[in-house]
Amino acid sequence: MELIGSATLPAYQPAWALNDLGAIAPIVAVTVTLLIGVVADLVAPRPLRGRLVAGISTLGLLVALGTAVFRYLAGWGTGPALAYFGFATGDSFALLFEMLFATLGILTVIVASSYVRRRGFLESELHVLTLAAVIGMMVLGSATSLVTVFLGLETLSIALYVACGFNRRDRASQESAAKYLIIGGFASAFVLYGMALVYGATGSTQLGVIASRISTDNAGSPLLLLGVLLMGVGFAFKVSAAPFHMWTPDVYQGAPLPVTAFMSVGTKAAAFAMIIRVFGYGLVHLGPEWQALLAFVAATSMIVGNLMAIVQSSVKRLLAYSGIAHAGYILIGVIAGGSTGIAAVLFYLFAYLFMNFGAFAVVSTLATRDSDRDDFSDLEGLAYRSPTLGVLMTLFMLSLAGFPPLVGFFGKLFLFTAGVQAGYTWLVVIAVLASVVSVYYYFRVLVHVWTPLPEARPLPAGIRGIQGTLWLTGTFVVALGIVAAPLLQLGFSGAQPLLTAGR
Amino acid sequence: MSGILSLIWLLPAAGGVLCALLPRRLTRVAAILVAAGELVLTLIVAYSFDSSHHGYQFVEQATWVPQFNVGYHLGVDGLSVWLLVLNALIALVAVLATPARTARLSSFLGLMLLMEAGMAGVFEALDLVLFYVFWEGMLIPAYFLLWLWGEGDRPWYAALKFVLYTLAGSLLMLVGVIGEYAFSGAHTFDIATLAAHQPSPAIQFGLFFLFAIAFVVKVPVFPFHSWLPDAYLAAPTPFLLMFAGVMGKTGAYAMLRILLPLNPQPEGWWNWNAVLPVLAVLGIIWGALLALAQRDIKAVVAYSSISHMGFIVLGIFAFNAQGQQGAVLQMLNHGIIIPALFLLVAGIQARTGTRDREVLSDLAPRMPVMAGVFLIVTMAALGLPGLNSFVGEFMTLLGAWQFSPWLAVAGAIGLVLAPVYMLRLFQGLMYSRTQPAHAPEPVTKRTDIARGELALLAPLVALMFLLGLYPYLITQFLPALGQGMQVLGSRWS
Amino acid sequence: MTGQLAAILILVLPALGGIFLGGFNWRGPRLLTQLIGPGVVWLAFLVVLWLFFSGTTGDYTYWTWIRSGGFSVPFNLHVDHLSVFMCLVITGVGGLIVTYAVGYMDHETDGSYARFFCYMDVFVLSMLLLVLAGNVVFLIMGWAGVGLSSYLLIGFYYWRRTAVVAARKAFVMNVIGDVGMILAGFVLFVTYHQITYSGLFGALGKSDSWQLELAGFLLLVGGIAKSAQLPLHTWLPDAMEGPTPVSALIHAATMVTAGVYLVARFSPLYNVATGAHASVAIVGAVSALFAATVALVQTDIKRVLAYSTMSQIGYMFLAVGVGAYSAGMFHLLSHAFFKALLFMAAGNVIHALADEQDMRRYGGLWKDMRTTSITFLVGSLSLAGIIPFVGFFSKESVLGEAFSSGTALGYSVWAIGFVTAVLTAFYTGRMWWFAFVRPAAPYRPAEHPHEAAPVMLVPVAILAVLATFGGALQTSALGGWHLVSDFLKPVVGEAATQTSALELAVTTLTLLLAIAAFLLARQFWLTGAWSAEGWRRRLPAVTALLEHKYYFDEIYDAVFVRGMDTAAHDSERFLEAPLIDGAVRGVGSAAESSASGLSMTQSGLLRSYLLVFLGGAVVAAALVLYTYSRLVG
Amino acid sequence: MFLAAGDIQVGNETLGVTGFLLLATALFVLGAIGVLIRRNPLVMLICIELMLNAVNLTLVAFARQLNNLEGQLFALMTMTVAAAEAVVGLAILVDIFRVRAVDDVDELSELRG
Amino acid sequence: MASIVFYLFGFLALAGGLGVVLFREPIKNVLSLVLVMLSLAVLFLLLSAQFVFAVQVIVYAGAVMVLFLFVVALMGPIHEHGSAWRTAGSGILALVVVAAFAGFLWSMLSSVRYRSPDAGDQSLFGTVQAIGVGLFTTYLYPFELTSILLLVAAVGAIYLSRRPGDEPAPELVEEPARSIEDREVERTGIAAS
Repeated sequence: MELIGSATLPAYQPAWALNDLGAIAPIVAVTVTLLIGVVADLVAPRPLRGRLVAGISTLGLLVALGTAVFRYLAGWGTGPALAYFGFATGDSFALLFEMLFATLGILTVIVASSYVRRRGFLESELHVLTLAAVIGMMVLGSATSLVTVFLGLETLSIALYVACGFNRRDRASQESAAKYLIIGGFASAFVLYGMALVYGATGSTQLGVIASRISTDNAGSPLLLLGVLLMGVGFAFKVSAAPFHMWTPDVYQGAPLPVTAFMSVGTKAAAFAMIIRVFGYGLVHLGPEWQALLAFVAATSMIVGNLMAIVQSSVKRLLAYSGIAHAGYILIGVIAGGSTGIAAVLFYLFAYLFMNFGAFAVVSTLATRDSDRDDFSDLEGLAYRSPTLGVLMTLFMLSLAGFPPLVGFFGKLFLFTAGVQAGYTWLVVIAVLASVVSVYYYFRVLVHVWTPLPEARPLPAGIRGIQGTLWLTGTFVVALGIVAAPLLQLGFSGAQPLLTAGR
Repeated sequence: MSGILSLIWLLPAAGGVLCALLPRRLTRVAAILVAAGELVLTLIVAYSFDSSHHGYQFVEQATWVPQFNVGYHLGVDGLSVWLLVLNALIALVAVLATPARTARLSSFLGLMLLMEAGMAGVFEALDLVLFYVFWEGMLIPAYFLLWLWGEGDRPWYAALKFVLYTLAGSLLMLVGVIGEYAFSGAHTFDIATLAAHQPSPAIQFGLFFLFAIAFVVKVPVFPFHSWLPDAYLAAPTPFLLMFAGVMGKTGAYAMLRILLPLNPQPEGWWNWNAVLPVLAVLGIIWGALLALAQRDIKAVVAYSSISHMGFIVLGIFAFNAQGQQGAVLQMLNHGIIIPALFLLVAGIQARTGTRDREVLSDLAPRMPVMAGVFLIVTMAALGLPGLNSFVGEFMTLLGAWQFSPWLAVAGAIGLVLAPVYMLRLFQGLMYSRTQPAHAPEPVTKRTDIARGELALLAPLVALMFLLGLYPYLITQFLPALGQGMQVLGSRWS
Repeated sequence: MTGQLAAILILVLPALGGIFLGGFNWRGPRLLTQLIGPGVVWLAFLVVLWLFFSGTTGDYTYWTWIRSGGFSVPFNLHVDHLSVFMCLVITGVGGLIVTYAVGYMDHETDGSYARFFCYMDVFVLSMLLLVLAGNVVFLIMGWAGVGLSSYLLIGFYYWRRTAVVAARKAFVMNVIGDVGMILAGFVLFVTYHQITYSGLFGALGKSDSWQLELAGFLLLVGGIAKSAQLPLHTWLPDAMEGPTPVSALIHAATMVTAGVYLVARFSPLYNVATGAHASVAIVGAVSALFAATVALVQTDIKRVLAYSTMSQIGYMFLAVGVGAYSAGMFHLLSHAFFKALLFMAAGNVIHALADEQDMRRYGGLWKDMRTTSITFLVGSLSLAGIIPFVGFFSKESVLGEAFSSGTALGYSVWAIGFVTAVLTAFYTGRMWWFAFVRPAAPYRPAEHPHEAAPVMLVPVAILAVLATFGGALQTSALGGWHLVSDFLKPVVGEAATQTSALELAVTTLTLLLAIAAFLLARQFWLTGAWSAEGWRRRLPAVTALLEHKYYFDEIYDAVFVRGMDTAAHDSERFLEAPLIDGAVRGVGSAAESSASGLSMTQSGLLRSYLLVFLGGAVVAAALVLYTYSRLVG
Repeated sequence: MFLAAGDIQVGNETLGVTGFLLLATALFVLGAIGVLIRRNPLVMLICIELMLNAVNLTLVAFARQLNNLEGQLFALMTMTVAAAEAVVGLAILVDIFRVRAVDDVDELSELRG
Repeated sequence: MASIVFYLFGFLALAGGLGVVLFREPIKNVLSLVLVMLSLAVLFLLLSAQFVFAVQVIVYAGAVMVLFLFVVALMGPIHEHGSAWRTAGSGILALVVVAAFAGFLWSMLSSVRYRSPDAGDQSLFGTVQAIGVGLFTTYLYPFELTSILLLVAAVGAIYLSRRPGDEPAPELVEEPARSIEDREVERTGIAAS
């Protein structure tokens, strides 16, 4: 599937369709679900709409998840698995990310369904936007061309711009959307400009071709350096790494809670998929340059994120800063690269999915009609109001802080191991020292959760529905820590397709 | 017998979870049963331990994370077997010492058992990652116990200070752990394998620092001790027994198990092996000096603990059999004495409502038996020959003397200061400050030590005598410890 | 009975007694206490007698105490003539004193009574362990054990602040000695890789070395602390806060002489380490003189006796320091007799006079307490070294051997000893005339003090007999028997038994001067022919110096006690809080303040975010370019 | 006729592509400056459109220089994206505007810290 | 001729760009942007991109900018006041940063080494035919993605432009039955204390 120049354009052969559709099957599944959802939203009677769309979304995401798992297990992801003239792939790296996003989508739909009902929002639109964002993420995960990368990125972003402003009664939500929109558009322009320059330098948008062309001729072209710089800046923005992080706390805080939860995990994971594909695969021969850039970004993120988190009093905002710090940790794995580094990143992203989403999900149970109730004072005595939630929140916080034997610890262990092996010990040392700071604020959350209450306060009703979800994430946080090897093996298999091509 | 080591950490871990779920009236019995079962298990291990066999016994080995060669590798040798027993014993005492009226008793006991599990794991683990898992695993219950059940104005501060301080160390150790994996060339976390693949001295210099910082904070070694007074003062007594009695030993244990075998030649800009013994000696003197200045009796004991831990570290860094075996003895001794002291302090506080030395006096006539027990424990604590602490101090100093006589002499100053602060404490509490002409009337009110408390102290006191008169019981399990280290020690000058 | 069994039995008996008395929580019936307390000591005495008469010697190992690398310490007991000799003194004199205490402590409550005998038994146990121990480690254990019992017994009247403080002082000073012993043990082990006596003395060799000297000095530190020699003597006078039988047993007859035993025990070492050996003699001589001068002005009868004890032990040190081990041991024995006698007789007086110890409030005792007075006189004459009492023979053998050693050291210590002897007779005389013979003082606490009970009188009487005739054991100064030195010969070697005419003359001179001094005291203190007050006024500086015991206590208090307190508090105030803890807190607050500073940048203003974004891009650009240029070259 | 790699032939004239690139850069930077200094969120959005246009020029110029159609196709995609972004962006701004008249983006600073 | 066109429209584009940045009234900004777009369209033509030219003029400059105009009209006349930056310091900082960034871009781009062009027939380059074939063969996947993108944008825009107050009232959920939590409270007596 060599790239086609302007002169010789082969006709698309229908026989390829099955293969191509198969390669992006999870995306297709979610897209179909999205379409059904939109239609159902239009036709179903009003009181049923929300639940119906939620059900459809869950089902569709489950199908997507199943498809991805099936394809992975069938071994169809082991090769390059390119589709659509090399614009997409169904390789194991993509499949793993699709699994992650499908899972994230399911969790989000469940949590959001309960949340919007308590807050009195329209429901079906939120699910539709979630689905759209999931599509964008999956596209990013499976993109092998700069064009698809950009389109995935924009699909994801546009869906989230709207989702952030979903609470239209709330000035904070609006502010969040506006800020995200403007700064996101600004960053998109940078990414796009970088892509254009890389295209100019290599004559292709396809990552595999770019990689091989760079290796043969113009590795040091100023165009490529500029491309790395501009894309790197944009990518760093997307993973909310400092100093391109400043939107994160404001947007996270203003957005409705399930959106924040979804975004905190999903955007980050999708952006890392993108970084690894573009930098770790397409521009692998410019390693030193982008590694220097990302190392700077990683160090700044870990320091700034962790330091600023300690003065926060809103859980959402705190988790936003913690997310900045975590982006720094994960970047260590990206910088380290190789199978170890990429596997560690994949592992950590899954870990982050469960622990960070879980934390948000616990907080989401507190939401009432008038607000998200995400302030520390709202958490006061949570553990006595509901021991279940208290214990789960403790687990998530400990895992985020990197305490063994929870999954967060092993994630860090693998990332740091990759980093040290790649010679970035200084970065790892910064990471661990910053982690010490992080423990301070995670424990501050726990202090509030476990501070005895002067009087019993009941929890808002109607959170039964998501208790199962919470238990599930909690179980994963523990189980994937104690039995870390299988997930890590997934990570290694995901790294496999990126190592061979382009060299 | 295979599997018994897993059982040793699993039993309290599972028991802890169970206790946390049980209703209040059942939880105490359950916890006692678990702790007692644990003690029996460890005693079985100690009993069937083959002292003629060098190397690890009861080994359990399985792959854990094969991609990074992380193994689930457990085993005990003479170094760890008695520490396991100590852990189980002190845990049992601590569980028994937990008053039934404790708030949220189920959670308290559950966390205590979890902490016991963590410490048991630390003493068993032979894989660096596994070790680290247990190492941090014991920290979390400790944090909650210290914070939620702590005494004083701001237990949260003490708890947080303790956790952050120790974490700063142990996270750096994590880098060290990874460094061992990456730089030793062995690409494994297995301690025994790593000991056979030592990286160059320059790398050891760095790795040593990373490991040492974790251990010196945990022990703690001067000047990394400032979390200790806060934490000990805030700690609730049953927790404090384990906290002071066992947890500090994990740091010293790790020095012997990991720090020295893996990085015996940490030479870069300077030689770390020469730095630590000096800090140890400074700690001996510093702890003793500050113990003199305290008004709070708990603080006196806390600072005395710093002084005592200095002997342990000094012995370890003497690089010879006497020093290191003495250090092991001293770990056990301190693990017996300090819980006893804190039990007594708690008993006094419970009866008088204060811990202020300036206020307390004349207790001996009111509680003669407690005075007697306190005296024995005091004597043990100040290193009276014939009681257990003397053995450890003698051996560590003997080791240190061979390493560098000046260090031993300086350390011996601690021996002189110990009676000063311990006797001031004891006499100040027990005796009068005035000079009446006649003996005080015996107090008839039942203020003396309770039968239950005495039962808790009795085994500890018995051990003080036993280990003082027959320390070979312990050291016969350690014939190899410290042998062949002289080469390293002689570098120091 | 084998030696192995006998040796351990000697230890087990008092141990059982102590455990029994202590284990009853001091609640046993008084009769039981009375039987067991002294009983176990007498039983031990019987066993020792068996050892003595059967002539059993040997080195008996019981169990391995520790083995660590090359360091192997058994629990072994070393039974030879020296240890049997000491055991005889300890259990014999000890038995008498413990029996005496049955009466003396009679007015205590049941609890205190049992406690007292428990402590006494523990002391006897420790002391026996000290002398029987077959290696340095167990020597140290016994050494510390007697320190502990001494501490307990000095502080026996725990409601008295002074007693408590005195006990602590004694303990801490003894620990300094212990540390010296421990370090000595280190030196010996590291040099010779031996820790048992038998192994060690076999390995010593015949040539001196710095290690030997160092070990000798360090051992001497232990001996000095325990035997209250300069400069670690200040605890002994304070130790008189304890009950009088304690003073008799521990602070006169047995424990304080442990230093002498130590030097004798390590005679193979000191015979080689000449420097350390000489310092033993010098310390002894100086201490003897020092204590005798202080004793001149003390008014508390027990303190006078305490300083005299220190002085007499100085003699013993002097003796063993010049190599006259058996003379030293003989003086130890004789001192045990007469000093225990003096203490117990003084105890009778104190008991009768409502615990009054100030001699200025005594007087008229010769009239009221005839028996006690006679015994006290016997003790006094013995202490003063007047023939034919035991003190004369032992002191003369000490001085004689020092004189006849013929070295400069020998002559100089003899000279000091000679002066001390005269002073001794003088202050002894002062006690006698001033406290006993003088008419009753106006403020004497008891109008009609009555004589002590038989249980207190009988042991005193026995000791009086021993003090009178004990000299017969070793009258070598007059060319008679030398049983003691014969007995000890296997351990400490041959003693000089020949007596030259010059030596005889010197001895006679000493004796005459002593008698003169004793009588001179009468002029001062009884007849008032020469007023003591006059001298006091004429030499105020000297008097003050002596009355303040050369200001040792004051200096120690200022330098060590208060110095340490200041150091402790200053360390906390100026180092621990601001620096060591402050650094930690500083890191915390630095993080917090930098966080609040950083959060100012998070102003909520979108355009500043964008600016930071672009600034970050510029930095990133610089980094990328830098990396690239470095790669290209 | 010889053509350097960076030149294109238009009619019978030769043009340097660099000129197009530099023009695009200038427009991009102008757009960035606009986003930085303007306060009206709507104008900021317009400036972002300007930046995207600059990129389009780059893409098309490279397509011509490389004789490779992909650049033009990419540019078309970009236009679509820009349009979608504009639609959503305007919707968000209008939504805000309904609640309060925001003519200064600095008023959107309730979330901070 | 071609270079004259390039310079002329290049200049117009720059002028429009300046207008976008500098005019204080949004309406003028929009119109300036239209100027830029049209100028660029001409340049596209110069670069043999006929189809892109058409789309730029019709869709972009036409439809999208009309949308902007509507919104500007909706918002009414707004005039920005005061200087752009509140403090001189931050203004200077902004200037420095932008200058540095621009300088960086400029210096890199003025020394570009170009890749040699692909071989191929130039006669079809940029025609509707070529573009059409490209879009429906190689660019099929991206093309479909744009459709999803537009759908999402539509859904989002529709949601945001609904009348506020359409939302349902929050469900009145029943008070939870006695749960484990309550029992815990009773058992530990935290509520009481």
